[in-house]
Parts: sequence; C-alpha cells; structure tokens
Amino acid sequence: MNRYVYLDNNSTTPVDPRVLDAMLPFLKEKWGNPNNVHRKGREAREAVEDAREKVEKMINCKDGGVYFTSGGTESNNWALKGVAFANKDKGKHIIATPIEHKCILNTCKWLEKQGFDITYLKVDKEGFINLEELENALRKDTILVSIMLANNEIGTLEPVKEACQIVKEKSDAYFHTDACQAIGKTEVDVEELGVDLMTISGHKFYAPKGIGALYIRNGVKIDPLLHGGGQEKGRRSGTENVAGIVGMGKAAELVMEEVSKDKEKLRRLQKRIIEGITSRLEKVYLNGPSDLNKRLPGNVNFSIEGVEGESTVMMLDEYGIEVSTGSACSSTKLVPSHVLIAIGLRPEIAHGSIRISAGRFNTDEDVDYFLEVFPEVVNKLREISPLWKG
Amino acid sequence: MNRYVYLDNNSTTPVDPRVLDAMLPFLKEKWGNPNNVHRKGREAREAVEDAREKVEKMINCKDGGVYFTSGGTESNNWALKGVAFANKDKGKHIIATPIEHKCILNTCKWLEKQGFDITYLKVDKEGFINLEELENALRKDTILVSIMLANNEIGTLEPVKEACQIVKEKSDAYFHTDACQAIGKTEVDVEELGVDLMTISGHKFYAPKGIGALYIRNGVKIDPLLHGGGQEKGRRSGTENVAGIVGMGKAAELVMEEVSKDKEKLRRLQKRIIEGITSRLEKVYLNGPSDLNKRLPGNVNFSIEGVEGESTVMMLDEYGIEVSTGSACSSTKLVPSHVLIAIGLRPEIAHGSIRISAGRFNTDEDVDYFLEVFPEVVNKLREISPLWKG
Amino acid sequence: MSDVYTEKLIEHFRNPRNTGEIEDADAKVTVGNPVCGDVMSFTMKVRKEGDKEIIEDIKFKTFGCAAAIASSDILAELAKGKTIEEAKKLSYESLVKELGGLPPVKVHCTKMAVEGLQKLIEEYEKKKKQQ
Amino acid sequence: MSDVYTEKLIEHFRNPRNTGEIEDADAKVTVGNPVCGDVMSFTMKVRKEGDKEIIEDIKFKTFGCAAAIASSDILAELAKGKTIEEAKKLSYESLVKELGGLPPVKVHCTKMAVEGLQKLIEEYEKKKKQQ
Ligand SMILES: Cc1ncc(COP(=O)(O)O)c(C=O)c1O
Ligand SMILES: Cc1ncc(COP(=O)(O)O)c(C=O)c1O
Repeated sequence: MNRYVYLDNNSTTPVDPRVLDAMLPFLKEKWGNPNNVHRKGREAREAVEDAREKVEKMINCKDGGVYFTSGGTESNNWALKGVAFANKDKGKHIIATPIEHKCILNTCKWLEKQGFDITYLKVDKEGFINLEELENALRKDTILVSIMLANNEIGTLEPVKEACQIVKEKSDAYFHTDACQAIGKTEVDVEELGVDLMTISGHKFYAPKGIGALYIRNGVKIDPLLHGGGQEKGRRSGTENVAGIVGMGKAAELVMEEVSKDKEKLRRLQKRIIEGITSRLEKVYLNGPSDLNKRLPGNVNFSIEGVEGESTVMMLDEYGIEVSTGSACSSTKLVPSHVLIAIGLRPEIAHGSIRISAGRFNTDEDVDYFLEVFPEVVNKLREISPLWKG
Repeated sequence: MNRYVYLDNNSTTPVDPRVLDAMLPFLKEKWGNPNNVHRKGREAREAVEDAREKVEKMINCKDGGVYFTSGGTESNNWALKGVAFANKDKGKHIIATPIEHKCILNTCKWLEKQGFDITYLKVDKEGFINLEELENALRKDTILVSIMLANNEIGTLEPVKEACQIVKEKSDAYFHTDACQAIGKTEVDVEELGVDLMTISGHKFYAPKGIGALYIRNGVKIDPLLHGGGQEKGRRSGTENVAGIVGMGKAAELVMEEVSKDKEKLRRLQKRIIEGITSRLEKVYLNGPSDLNKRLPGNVNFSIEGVEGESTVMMLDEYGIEVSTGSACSSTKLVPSHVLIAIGLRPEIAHGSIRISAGRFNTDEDVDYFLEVFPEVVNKLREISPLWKG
Repeated sequence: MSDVYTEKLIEHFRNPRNTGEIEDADAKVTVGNPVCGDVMSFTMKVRKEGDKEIIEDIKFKTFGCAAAIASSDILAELAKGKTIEEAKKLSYESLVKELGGLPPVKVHCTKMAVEGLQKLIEEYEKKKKQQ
Repeated sequence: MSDVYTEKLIEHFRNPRNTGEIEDADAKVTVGNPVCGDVMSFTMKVRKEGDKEIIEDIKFKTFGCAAAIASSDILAELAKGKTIEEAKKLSYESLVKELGGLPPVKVHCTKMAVEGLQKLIEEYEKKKKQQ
C-alpha cells in the first residue's frame, strides 16, 4: 500500500484531534452526571450548556433551541414521530422526498402502519424536488414536510429555503430538514432557511459517532421520543453523553471558524475529481447535480459501466483508498441505492456507482493519488467483467 | 476541602481508566464507520462485534442477543414502546411497578395516551412487590410485564426470577427487567432470571455516559424505536457509537473479572455506612430493605429528620463529599421522589432523604471520612432548621 | 438566568450570616410548608429614628434547599438598614439579581423569602396598631 | 458465520487465479442477472482419462461484489481436477468453508457459483449426447 487516502467523508469523518482534546477531560476526571447538584455534576452541566451554545451559534439559532440526541438517526426519528404523535388530532398527512436517508423513509413506513399518510414528492434526474409539486401536495391535514438539505449520496442541495416559504405560506405544517450532510461542508443558518426543525449529526463534522442534535423552533408541538428523567428541558430524557456533547460543541466551534475555508477546498477537490475521472475513463456518468453550486461541496458520485460498486470499493481499498458505493448505511445489503433508483437509474447502472467524498483533512495530493489509481482499478475489474465489451 | 470522596455511584460511575484506554484508539486513528466494507470500516465492525460478545457473555446471553443503544433511557423506552406497538393486536395491557425509573413510568404515561392500559403493582415499605398481586394482575390481554432488578434509590432487589416464572406460567406476556443498577454491583444472568428483555446502561458500570444496550431473547416481537439504515440487524438503526460500544465491552469484561470482589467490598462499605449513621445520629430512618442480602450492594438511603436533602448534598459537597438526594435524574425538580412516596413516606420526610452509594473505586478511608463529616453537616443544618426541635 | 448555582449563592448557603432567632423580636413569621420542601421562619427587630422606622436586624431559620437558605440570608442582608417603606418595595427580582442569577426552578425560593418579609412587616404594623 | 470478509476471501478477490475465457471450451454458461448485481460467466475444459471425465480447467468472468468474484475463483479452484461425478456433489457450503466463512447476506454468491458449475456440467453432458 503506497498511501492512505480517505475519501468517504459523507459516510463518517475522522475525529478532529482538537475535538478529542476537548473531550478527554470528560472521560477522565470530569466524568460527573450533569443532573447532579454537587461539584462534579455542576462542572459537567456547565460543559453541556457551553456546548449547546456553540451548536446553537453554528446554525444561527435565535428562536428555539438545540436538543442533544444520539445522532442523526434519532433526531430524524424524533422529528417525524414526535411531530406526528403530538399533532395527530390536527392531521395525519406528511410530505417527504424519496431520496431522504433511510432513517426518514423507514420512519415514514412505520408511521404509515400507525395510520399516517405519506406523500413522496418526485425528484428529477439530478435529485431536485419540484416546488410546484410540493405546493400542490399540501393539504389541510398536512402536519409536517421533511426535505433534506443535502443528499448524502449524490450531493443534491435541495431548495429548502424556497420550499419552506411555500409551506409556511400555504399551510400550517411544520417544516423539518435533515442537515446531517450539509453541516461542516457549507454554511447552514436556520433563520435564513426558516425551518422549524433541523437534524444534526456529529460524526459528519469531525465529532465522534453517537452524538447528534435536533433544532426545534419555539412553539413547535412535539412529543418526546425518549421519555424519562426530564433532561433536555423534558424533551429528550437520558443521562447526557457528556463527552460526546462536549466534542460536538468543539466541532461546532471549529466549523464556525473554518467552514468557509473548508468549503473552498472541498469545491476545488470535487472539481478536480470529477474532471479527472471524466477525462480518464469512458462510459462513466456523473450522478447528481452537474452545477457544482447546487451540489454539496466535496461530494462526487459516478456510475461506472461494466463494474460493480462494492468490488470497486474493495479493490481501491487494497490501494489504501477508501470510498463508498451507494449509501454507506446500507452497503451490506444487495438492493441498489434507493436514491439512484429515484433519479431514474437502471439497477445495473446503479450497482456500479461509486461515491467519493472529500473532507477537511484531504489534500490535493490525495486527489492526485486517487486519480492515478482509480482508472487502473476500474480497468482491472472491467477486464474480468462479462458485461464489459471494451 | 480535605479530601474528595464520591459516594454517588448509583447516579453515575467514573470511567474506569482501563475502559478509556480501550476506547482511545477509536477516537484517534480507528474512527471508521462499521457499516463500510473498506479497511477502516471493517476494523470498526470487528471492534463492535467483539464488544457485543463481551456484553453478551457478561449477562450469560445464550438465546438472543444484545443490541446497542444510547443508554438505559433509550433501552427502556424501546423495550416498552417496541413491544407495545408490535403486539397491540394481541393486547394492550402492561404491568409495571410504581418504583420504576422515570424513563419507564413516563413511557407508560405516554403509552396510556396511545390507548394502552397500565397496571401499577403496589410495593411494601421496603419497596418489594407482592407476587400474588402480580399473578392476579395478569390478564388475557397482558402483553408485557416490566419489573426492575434493583431500585436506583432504595436498592430493593426485586424477586425478578420468581415474578418471571409466574408470568411465564400464567400468561403469554413478555417479561422485561431494567437492570441498569444491578450490573457491575451484583451478578446478573438472563438465563437464570428467565427474562425476555433486559436494559443495560454503560455509565452505571464504569463505561461512559451515552451508551447502553437492550437484551432481546430470540422470538420476541418488538418494533424498532429508531428506524433507519438497518444497523443492529435492523432492530436499532443509527451509525454506531463505536468508541462508547468498545468502552462498554471493556467495562463488561472488567465486570466479569471483578464483580464478585467488588460486590464483597460494596457490601462491607454499605454495612459500615448504615451502622455508622445509625449510631451517630438520632431520628434517621433507613429507606429500603434492611436485609442487606435483598439490597443492592453499595446502596444506602436515609431520611434525616429536620433537614432537606438538597441542602445536605450541597453542604457535604463543600467538604468534598458527593452523594444524592432522591433520584439524581430529577434532582432539579421540587417534587419528592416518587419511590419514597410509593413506599409510604410522608413528603416532608421524603424531602430529607439522602442516597449514599459506593462503587468500585471507594475505600474504607472514604467511609471513615464520610462518617466523620456527615453528622457534623446534619447538625449544622438542623441548627438552622425551624423544623428541628433538638 | 443561569442553569446552575452561582458562587455567590453557594457562599451564602455555606456561610449564612443571619441565622438564628432574635430574642426580643418585633415580629416573627413562618412561611412555606414542609410538604412542599421549604419552610422559612423569620424574626425582625425594628428601630425608630425620628419618624423613620428602620429594620435593625432580621434573622432566619430555614428548612429547604441551598437556594432557599441563601435566599433567606440575602433577604435579611438586603432588608437590614432599610426603612419599612423601602422594604415593602423589595422584589424577588432584586434577590435573584443579588444572587447573580438562579435556575428557573429555584426562583420560587426568592419569592418565598420576600413573602416572609412582607408578612413580617404586616405583623409589625398590626402589632403597632394594637399598641 | 463471520460478519466481515475473511483474509482468504479478500486474497481471492484481489488476485483471482482463474479469470478469463477458455478458447476451445467444452462448455460455456452465464448465470445471474445484472439487475440483481451479479453475473458470472464460466468456461470449462474437460479431459478424459479412461472412462473418467476430469475437469481440466475452469475460467470465469464475473460482474459483482468481492464475494462474487472470490466465490467464482474458489469454485474454479475446487472443481479443477475433480471428475464430473465428483463435481456434481460440490456444495455451496464447501465453498463457504473454503473461504473461511462469509457474511450471511453474501452466501448467495457461493450458491450462484455452484449453480454455474452445475449448468456447465449439464451443458457438457447435453453436448456429449448430441455428438
Ligand atoms: C442525510 C443523512 N441523514 C441521517 C443520517 C444518519 O445519521 P447518524 O449516522 O448519526 O445516525 C445520515 C448518515 O448516516 C445521513 O447522511
Ligand atoms: C434504574 C435505572 N433505569 C434507567 C436509568 C436511565 O439510564 P441512562 O442514564 O443511561 O439513560 C437509570 C439511571 O439514570 C436507572 O438508575
């Protein structure tokens, strides 16, 4: 192995060493329970509230607050189920897109079993929703609209601000956005977006796995998903993951300081990867927006004719390069990515999709190495593929 | 401050340094997503599965498996809601005790709003349920019985094995037990207990906060609480808290090695504290079982006439001693502990309750210091109390 | 509003300056209820200077949380030296401010302390009329 | 059953020994479906020794995951040198075992490879009859 190059930052990001440094005291001497009034408890409480302020500041939260959870999956489950159960007397209709993360889609499926009615908007070839279709889908009994800010597979940046405006003008529904992928890679501002609820996941912006948050605007009616001792102002019970929270607070601080610089670099690397692959290989097709201004910085997704995605990932791995196929979270399954199917790809082409995603710690040299190895690997696999008539 | 003595191990425990050592690589170079097929992902996956084996071994899991969650609160919410929703066609009746942790009781309350019917068993003065009453409470439509293994406030060790036998003989209901407090302080064996579901919380046995597990026996019908990418065999989605899981795995290994030694010490310290307080102060009343064989090792709970609990905690804190009043999780609330009310204490006596709980890192010297300081603090507060007629 | 106790509060809780009972008090009241977890009993001594009535001393005995004890102590502190008329205007907000903030769930302690002072004054004025 | 790929599987995926096509094959089949994500095409050469028919060579081309490629390669490995009658008895379990275990979701790859071998044999025997 010549080199180690991680290009799977939409799956998870490395823990920033500065984040770990901030966490360590809370795994060593400051292990107190923030719910206790004694010294150990108070020192933990202060750290938790300090982290909350940072996360709130990062998303420009002015009207409402941020509640800590165990990750993006919990936040998404909570947003949907919590709003659904708290508002079911008002209505049982929810609108989502077919390219949401599985934790939205499978929550929707479960809610359907409980008697809720879900409308899935269509998306175009690049993954964008249609605002007119959204407007027409709104009903008297619509209680919630959930549209992601940035798609995790193909990087589509949905027009959340415009969608939210329409929903606010034409209905009483709440608006939720899953911002797991956007945070840390581009600026995210809940005031500008106007959303009522927003999902955040720490491990997508250099905090550890297992910590996340849900932003809730003042006045939103939502049931807890985790009932109990009354932590998080009674909205999300459970002894707080103090070290994780402190880590996410530090990560939020770093995002505020570095996101504009990071974004610029991610855009450059993204462009180089797309151009490099296109010029070096035939019969490769970019999935997701071709206009990079409408695409999540750092995200690249290609369908490679004649090869299967997982074997490409595994072969690249032998060269020390890590990327993904389809959605990382379902990569042990044999179903093609629901996102690629939703944008109209044939399954056999969807199976050959590769996601390359850059992050804070990637360099131009990483991209050089990737562009050197990638065509070689594809050609090697095409050579043994019965579907490749080179 | 002369000395620092932490005697609040039923609230949370320090992270064992050996646990932190095991975790650290997963916050440094091994930050991979276990759902990925590449090298970083595989190394994380192996660590997660290794930790699962250890936790399963700790509770002698032979028929079923352990699923990782964000803590005791999530596990309890999941057990109750998951079984309730998956079995609501069979029945809507659930049995619990009034001294369960708030995360059971508030989940029950919410389920009542969703149309479920909860029976709360009575408990006697020491917190014990009555097995006959349990038997009579069982109905055709009972789908779940939830009885904790060890109470977190007064240390009552419920007759879970016997209760489970009755439930299995007389009904088709599942049996869940909240074992958060018992694990690490006494032996816990799901095969011996016969339970179908069991809740585990890492930070009660020297792992960090924000990690837990639910044991589920084979064949149990349970809905996920967190839907999504299909992690944990589709039962609990969300990118795994790898470092937390590894920490809990190590903590489980340490419990297997050290629980019998720890238990013996906790029993000794517990006995010394109870005898020490009783002999040094008048008008103090032990809450919970007086037979220490039926009491959680290390747990002590006293009502102290004439003083209020929180101020006692705060005053002890000034001497470097940390204990709790009532349940730590609700200590910012002004309601008296529901457990103390359930065992028949008058509110004004309940307000003066102090929980002292020893753990792995306590020594006899800690107890010496505590017994020196505690009477002094109580006398100081009684002196300024209008309720104390000395 | 802070979520945790301030150092100032803890200091007043740890070393309250005004505990006890005034032997020859001009007024004596008890507020609160042990069932709710807080009982404060106050005694007050008033001194006359011309037609001004000045609170010379207040002492308290309190059963309750750290915030209740500190609130009692800070109340005595703030009231001492004030005229009865001035003391009537003392608000719980000024106690909260003096303590440097208070967790929301604890604000009722300052209200109870202020209630104690108002009742002391009432009793004092009632006694005066009876004389 | 392991949850991750074994080193052995990865080695066979990385350096498959039996890729390609046999020019003058005695049988040639394709199994699987690109829609499902796996396609395996096999060619086989048989040699006669007395009345024994021995599989002299098998080569494959596979579109699919690492497990599909490794399964194809291990199948060729295991079948080579066996008589047709022996090869008919080759089970997917023996492939799984040879690979040192396989994640449950990947077991179908070994089944597909074995299906390929059975079809090769069928075709070979059909051709033989036609001669
Ligand atoms: C868009 C999106 N939403 C939600 C999630 C789930 O978040 P988590 O992994 O923290 O559970 C992910 C990542 O896995 C994601 O990419
Ligand atoms: C008996 C019991 N159950 C459940 C919990 C909740 O667990 P966690 O703090 O991990 O959410 C606790 C502790 O807080 C407990 O003592």
